[in-house]
Amino acid sequence: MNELVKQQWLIPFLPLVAAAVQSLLPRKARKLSAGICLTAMGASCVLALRAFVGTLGHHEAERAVWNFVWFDYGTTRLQLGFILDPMTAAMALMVTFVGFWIFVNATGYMSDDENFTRFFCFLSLFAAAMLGLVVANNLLMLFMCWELVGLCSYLLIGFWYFKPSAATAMKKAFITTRIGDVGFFLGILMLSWQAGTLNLYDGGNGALEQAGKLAGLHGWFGWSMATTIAVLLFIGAMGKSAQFPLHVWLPDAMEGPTPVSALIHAATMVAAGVFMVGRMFALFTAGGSAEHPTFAMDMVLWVGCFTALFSATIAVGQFDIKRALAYSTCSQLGFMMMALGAGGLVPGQFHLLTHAFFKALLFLGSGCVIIGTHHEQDMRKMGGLRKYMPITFWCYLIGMLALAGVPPFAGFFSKDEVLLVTFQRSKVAWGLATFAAFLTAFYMTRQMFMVFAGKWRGGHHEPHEVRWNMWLPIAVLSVFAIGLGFFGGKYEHYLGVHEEELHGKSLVMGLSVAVGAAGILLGWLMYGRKTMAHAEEPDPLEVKLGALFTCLNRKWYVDEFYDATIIRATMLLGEFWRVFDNRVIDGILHGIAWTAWGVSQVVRWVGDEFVINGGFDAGCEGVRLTGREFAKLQTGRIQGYLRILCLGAVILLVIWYLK
Amino acid sequence: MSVPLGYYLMLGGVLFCIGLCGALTRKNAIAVLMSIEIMFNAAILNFVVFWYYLHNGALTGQMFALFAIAVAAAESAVGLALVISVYRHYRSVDVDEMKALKG
Amino acid sequence: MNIVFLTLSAIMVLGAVLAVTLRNLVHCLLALVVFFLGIAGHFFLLKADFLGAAQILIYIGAVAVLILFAIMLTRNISGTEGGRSSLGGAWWLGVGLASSLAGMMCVFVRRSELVTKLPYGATEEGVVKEIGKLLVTDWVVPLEIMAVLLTAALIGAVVIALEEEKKR
Amino acid sequence: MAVDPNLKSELQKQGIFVMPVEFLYNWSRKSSLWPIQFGLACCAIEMIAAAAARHDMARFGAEVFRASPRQADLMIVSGTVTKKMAPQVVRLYNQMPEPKYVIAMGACAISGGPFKDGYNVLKGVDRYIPVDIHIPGCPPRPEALLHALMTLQEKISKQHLNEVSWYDKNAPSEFPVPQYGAHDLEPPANPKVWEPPKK
Amino acid sequence: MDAIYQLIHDYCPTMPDWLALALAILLPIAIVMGVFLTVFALLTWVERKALGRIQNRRGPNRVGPVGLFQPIADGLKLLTKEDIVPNAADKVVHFLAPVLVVVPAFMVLAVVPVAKGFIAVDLNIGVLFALAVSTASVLALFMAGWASHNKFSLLGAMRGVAQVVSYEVPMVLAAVVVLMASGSLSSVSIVEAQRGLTGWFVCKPWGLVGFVIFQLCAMAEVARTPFDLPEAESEIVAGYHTEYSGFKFALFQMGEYVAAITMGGITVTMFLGGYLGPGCDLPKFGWLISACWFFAKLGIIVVINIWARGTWPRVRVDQLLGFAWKLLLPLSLVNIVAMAVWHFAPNKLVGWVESAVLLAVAIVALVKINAGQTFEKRSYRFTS
Amino acid sequence: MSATGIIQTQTLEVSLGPQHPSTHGVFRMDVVLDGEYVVKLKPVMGYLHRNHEQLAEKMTWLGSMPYTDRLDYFCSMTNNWAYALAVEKMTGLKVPERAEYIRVIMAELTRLLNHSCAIGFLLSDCGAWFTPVLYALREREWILDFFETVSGARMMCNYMRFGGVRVDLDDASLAMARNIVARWPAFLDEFEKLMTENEVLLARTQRVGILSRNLAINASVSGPVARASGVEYDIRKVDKYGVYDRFDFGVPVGEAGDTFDRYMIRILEMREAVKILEQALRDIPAGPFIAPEAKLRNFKVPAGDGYGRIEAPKGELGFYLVSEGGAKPYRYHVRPPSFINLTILEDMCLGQKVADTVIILGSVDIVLGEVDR
Repeated sequence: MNELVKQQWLIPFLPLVAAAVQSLLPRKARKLSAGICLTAMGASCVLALRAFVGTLGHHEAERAVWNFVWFDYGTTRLQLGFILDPMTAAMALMVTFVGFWIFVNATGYMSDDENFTRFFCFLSLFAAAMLGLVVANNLLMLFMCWELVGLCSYLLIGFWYFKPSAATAMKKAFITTRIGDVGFFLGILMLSWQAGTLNLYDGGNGALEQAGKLAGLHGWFGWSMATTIAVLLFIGAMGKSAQFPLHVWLPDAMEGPTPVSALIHAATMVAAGVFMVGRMFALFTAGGSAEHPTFAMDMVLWVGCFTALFSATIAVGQFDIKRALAYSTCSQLGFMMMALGAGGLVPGQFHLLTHAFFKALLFLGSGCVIIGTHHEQDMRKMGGLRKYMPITFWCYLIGMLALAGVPPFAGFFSKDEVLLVTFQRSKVAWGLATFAAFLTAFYMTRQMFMVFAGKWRGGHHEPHEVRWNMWLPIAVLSVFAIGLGFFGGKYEHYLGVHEEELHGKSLVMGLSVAVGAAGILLGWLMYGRKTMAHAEEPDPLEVKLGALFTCLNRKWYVDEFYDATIIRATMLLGEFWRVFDNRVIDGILHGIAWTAWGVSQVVRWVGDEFVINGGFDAGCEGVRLTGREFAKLQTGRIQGYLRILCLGAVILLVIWYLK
Repeated sequence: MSVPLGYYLMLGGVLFCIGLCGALTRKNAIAVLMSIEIMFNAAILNFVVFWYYLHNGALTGQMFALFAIAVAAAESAVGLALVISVYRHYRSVDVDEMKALKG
Repeated sequence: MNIVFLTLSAIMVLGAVLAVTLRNLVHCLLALVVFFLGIAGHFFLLKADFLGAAQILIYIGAVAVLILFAIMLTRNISGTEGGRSSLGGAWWLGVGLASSLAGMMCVFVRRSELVTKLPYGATEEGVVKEIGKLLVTDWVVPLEIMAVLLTAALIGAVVIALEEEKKR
Repeated sequence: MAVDPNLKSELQKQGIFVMPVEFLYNWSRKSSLWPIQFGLACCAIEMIAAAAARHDMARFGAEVFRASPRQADLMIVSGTVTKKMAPQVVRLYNQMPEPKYVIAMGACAISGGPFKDGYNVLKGVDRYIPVDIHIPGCPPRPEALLHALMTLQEKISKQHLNEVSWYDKNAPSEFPVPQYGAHDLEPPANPKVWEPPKK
Repeated sequence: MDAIYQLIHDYCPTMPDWLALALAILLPIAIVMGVFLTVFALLTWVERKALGRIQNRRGPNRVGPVGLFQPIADGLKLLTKEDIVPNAADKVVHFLAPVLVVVPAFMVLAVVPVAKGFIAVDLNIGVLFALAVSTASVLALFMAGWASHNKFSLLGAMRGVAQVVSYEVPMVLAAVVVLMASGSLSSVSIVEAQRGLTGWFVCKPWGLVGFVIFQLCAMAEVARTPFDLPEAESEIVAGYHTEYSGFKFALFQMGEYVAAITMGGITVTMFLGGYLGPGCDLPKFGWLISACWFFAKLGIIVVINIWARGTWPRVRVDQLLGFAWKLLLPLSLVNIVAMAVWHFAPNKLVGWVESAVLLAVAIVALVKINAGQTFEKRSYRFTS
Repeated sequence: MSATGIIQTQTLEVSLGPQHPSTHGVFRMDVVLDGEYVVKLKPVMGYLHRNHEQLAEKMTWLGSMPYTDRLDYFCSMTNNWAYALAVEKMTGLKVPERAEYIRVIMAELTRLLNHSCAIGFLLSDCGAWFTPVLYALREREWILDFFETVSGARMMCNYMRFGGVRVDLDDASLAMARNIVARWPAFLDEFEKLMTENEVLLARTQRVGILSRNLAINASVSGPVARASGVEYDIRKVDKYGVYDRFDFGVPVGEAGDTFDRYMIRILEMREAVKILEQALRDIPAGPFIAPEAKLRNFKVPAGDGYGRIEAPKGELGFYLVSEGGAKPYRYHVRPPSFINLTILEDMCLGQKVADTVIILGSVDIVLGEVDR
């Protein structure tokens, strides 16, 4: 394991090289480009698998780190490092594996895009950044990769930048996550200041190993220093993992190509936040206990809980197939956060893993659907695809069941654990989450029926099954969506966290199964019994809920709210300053000028015109001449500047000499 | 070799200033570039001199000189490409005439 | 004082002065080559053989030729600057500034305690090998960056020089 | 410096040899006559034939045909010199470094040959440049050229350092290049090298 | 150098130290220069004779026994020829150029180990020095062309500069292989690294390819046919030395030939085992035998040069540069990889096979890529 | 705009010739170069204007015969023949069969001689350091020996007469000719081994100096140059003058019309010429070698005009003669193939490199005596 960690850098490096090579390839080299990316990703996957296998034999929460000096100036040295522990290994394996299949899918999805190589370049870079983030043993490197992930998401969301909506979405994603990053960066700075290092683990000197010490220091608002830093870091995670209120970018990110959505929503970007919280878990818990958790933990819990429920409700009211999935992602991320906030590192991380598989499956499936239906995204205009796209249907069904938490699919186990651990902490949160789980089952059922059941509502173009390179990935992923849940118990063991026996296991499990069943049943009742006949028909739910449905459909008007408050306020502030500048400052200046003019008038009128005027004229002339002379310095001629530079040097030397 | 360090430093300084003088006075952009090469070389000479006199044992001075030579090569390549490009705009390589910011 | 040092230095200074004063650009270039050779000679004197060879290879073999091509491409073949003066407007200012700077530098060198410093025992053998080893161990990152820089400069130079063609 | 034969023999008696220097000088010139690669007309082909396998001028060290007049010693005027070409021929001759020799090859080069009546044909190249060897024939056989070459070598080996023209300050180093005048080439001939035959 | 110094000291103890030192420095240089000047003179004769053979002629045979004194006659004649400096020429540069052509050619000689233990200066950067100094000839070439103020000269000079600069790159890359194999830049160490029955680098796949590349580049570098574009007679009269006469021209010729010889010497040193050969280690006459070996190998290289000159037409300038950049450069890069493969191979045989296969594939691929656009098979119809 | 399209540079005006190693005599090309590329080419002729036509108008009919030798000084035999043909047409002289055979033998030997030297010079222009020329000249000597045996002169044979030839061929000279013909294929094989299989030569000549078929026809280019461009035009086949209709031979025609084709066409024509020679030397009949009614003195040509043309090695060589019935021609005009072929030089050279112009000129195969007359 100590040897393996020295090769961790290869995992992000290979996709990075692939990206670099891509950037030099001509546009026409599509096959070559895809081949390079897939090879690099596959090789990374193999390496990750090796690292994973290397961590398997160890039963303790063992980690190997490898730090090195990046560069040092004076007494400060900046270190970077790589880590290999079970969490990293599992995460890296997931990212590379899911990423690989997303890449495969993308070769099909993007097959007729003219910027194919550019797309794969960005995709590779994205994967590289995410992998770098995963293997980093250093907040600095983590932050660099974190920002790189943000940049790549920006590039990829706006891949079709010629669409105005995509251009807007890319900016939105970038700016929104940037808001979170401010917090994150502040947290890093404070950590660096307080702990003196940014290494996470460094043989007892790492930042996380000093968490206990940090918990003893005083921070802001009466929190301990550890909590303060944790809260700041969590703000970053909120941005990246799309937690309320910074969730608004995620659904808009659907403007990117579907493989990008899959990558963002399953394997990489949103996972980064959850992963980071998991990684910094020691800092979040430091100073608290099971009975009296820290503020940071509470914050994570409640933000997660609220996001889970809030997004789930929105997802119910969406018609765009990808948008519904996007809100579902938001909701699931809320689940993960909630689990972490409840102190359940293992359930949170485990749900992250299982979710990655089935959400990637669902997104790629939706991509297949979109391709199969000739770039149609509105679920109302689909229907009956089961006949036309049987493979996609079955895979999608597996994904849907996994997300809905139906046993024995992967989602059931992980979600069950999430609920269980939440149950320990707060019955209220648990209740809300259970309701969110019910909604999850409901909207997924709704989606299934709208898309696959009934008959084709999309018009003349008959849908068709997609090519093998698109359905193969979802088929592979669906295998994992079925089977991964059984490793839940093992995963806990593998992560090396021994949690005490939890009570209420059977109640929670039973209830969650029941809730899931109820959701599916309700979905069937509303959408399955009588499928939509044509696209213009109103949604059954809309009939029932009326205005509330519109509200859900418009995402609880959050965007509008932001427009009305923050953006408006910013605009107003800008306008205010403009007016202030125009009126007040200019007014003062004008006033001075007018006053001076007036005074001068008086003086001229009153005083001796010749004496004063003569002197004044001379002064003015002097100023004008000086100005003209100095203006000559600003000639645009480099040599002139160089001369002045040189003159300055000579003068400085003379001064020094005389001193 | 019994030349004290000071002479080398003075030599380097004088050479640098000759180059500087050229860079300040020549009108021809290529001549300016050549003058800059002289300045570069004077600096590189100082690297080696300091290595030889002060840091014997470690090769940092030589390494630096090596890298500086490489950078200078790159610099002259780009610089001359710029000169050629500018020449196409103005049909002249007179630096005094290159004062407009747009081509 | 060493005769070799003095001779070399005199040649170099002469070369440098000629390089910045001669009117014919090709003559300037040839003077510059003399200057480069002088620098290489100094490198040999200072027991930096490898650098000396590199200096000849890069500066005379590459940079001088590059300048040559630039001269050829930018003016009439003969390389003269026509009837006008080769010096810019305020040439006296430049000369004055540069010479005063040189004077100040010499004064400061004289004042410092380095002025009489003599070299440590010089290492001669195995320096090349050592440089080679250092380049791929301790200095590998700068080396790589240098490689990237050179590539970028190459591509950049080509792009800049080709720029015009694209517009047409 | 003129060394008269008496003084020379006197010196030789005392053990001082002037001869070898002159001998070496002449020997080197005669064994290394590099012709200028320059053909005018029919005779040029025979000149090439003389350099070719059967005749092989190379045996005399004279196969190094130089394209640049600056590096040649021998000009073989091989063929008709027209009035358009005459200035170039003279110019080429002027461009050759001393000591230089001229072989006028063929009837045309000597006198205009069969084309003597043509309005555009120069009646002999020796009107403008000093010719060392004339080869008659139309065209001369390669053997004739070889013979001319050997004759030239003999001539060279008889030259004396104190008599050769190229160390003579007064001897012309450049011959006037004829220009087209109103009717004909101006001047019609170079009086230094040619005088019109007395009628 | 030390040995000679010791020798002088032993035989003539009264000689002042500085004189002995000066002698010790100058003697090897003088000997090497003398030897190579003789070789140069011989080479011109050999070339004319060999060209004659190739062309069914006899070649010079009137001057001295079998024409052996021909070079002397040529030299004397050129020495006594008038020296013409054109009016329009740049006098100083015009004068300096031929000198500068000869100087680097001779400077390279300093690092060629002619015999066992006999080298003018055993620099520890020997090969790099040789390559660096030989570049300097570019400038001389350009100076000659530019100073003559003749369009043909200028064209020739520009061609020469472009050619030498282009061929410098694959040449250095081809030399890198040898440096990798011997782990040294010193020419003596390189020779010593080639001991053994198949120790010559040319006997290895990468060495063979490197040898061919280096040889081609060396021919281009010294502008020998088929790469003699800077002085292409049929196109630009005499190229950069069109305006040179007399002894300056002789200097150009000398520079060219000496450069050819020294380049051959470097080739021999780097790839053909230098002075190594059976008997070169004998205690008494080892140095003589080794010198014979060296010159024998050099002779082969020189004959190859002449042979190429007698039979090949000249390539065109774009083909010339294309050949360097499109074929030699990639090939030399592959060659470096092949050398690395060889180096890291578990045993000799595997290394042999691997690098040979790699190079064979590269050569075939490169030739295919480059030749596809050049040659085509033609057929002609006959009408009757 | 530069021809290279990369970096715009100053153009360079270079005058190739009149003394230049590769202009095949005294010919001058004013070339404007952009770097190495030719952007403008102006041929300047007249450096060998020897007043041939003017002199002939002052000369008796037969008196011009030696002058025709000096037109294309490689091919005196064919020049003689073309002139004789024109006069024979005007006078209606009947040439005996043996004389026709002798003429064919001489003409085809001349073709061998000319083509081998032309190719040799072409390759020498490529920079092959004279080796191919000297190989060609080595073989040429054999033919010249034969000519000398027959006519008394190596180059300027002055062999044909109106109505026949001057001297008969005896058995010894016929054996000599057979010998030459027998060894020629071997020489060609050797030559091709040296040249056609040479990659540098292929690279230098293929796709260089392409002459399109249309331009070739429009510029009335003839001979191997036209045939290399795909023009199936050979006067031996078209006019069937002499006894050419009795021989079995093909006329090689190329496709691409580039320098390589012009080279190969000459090689193939030599092989065909060898075939003709073998047939002619085999079938040569006995009989008079000159028409009995032909007289050498007081030769007069009836008033009128006539045009005689043959397929000279370089192309269509024609003599247009006008007679007033006197002892001298009233008008004497030569249609020289070299001159006409030279007119397309600029079209072939533009955009090529300066090194290419040299070999393009070489591949056109001109002789200045014929160009300038």
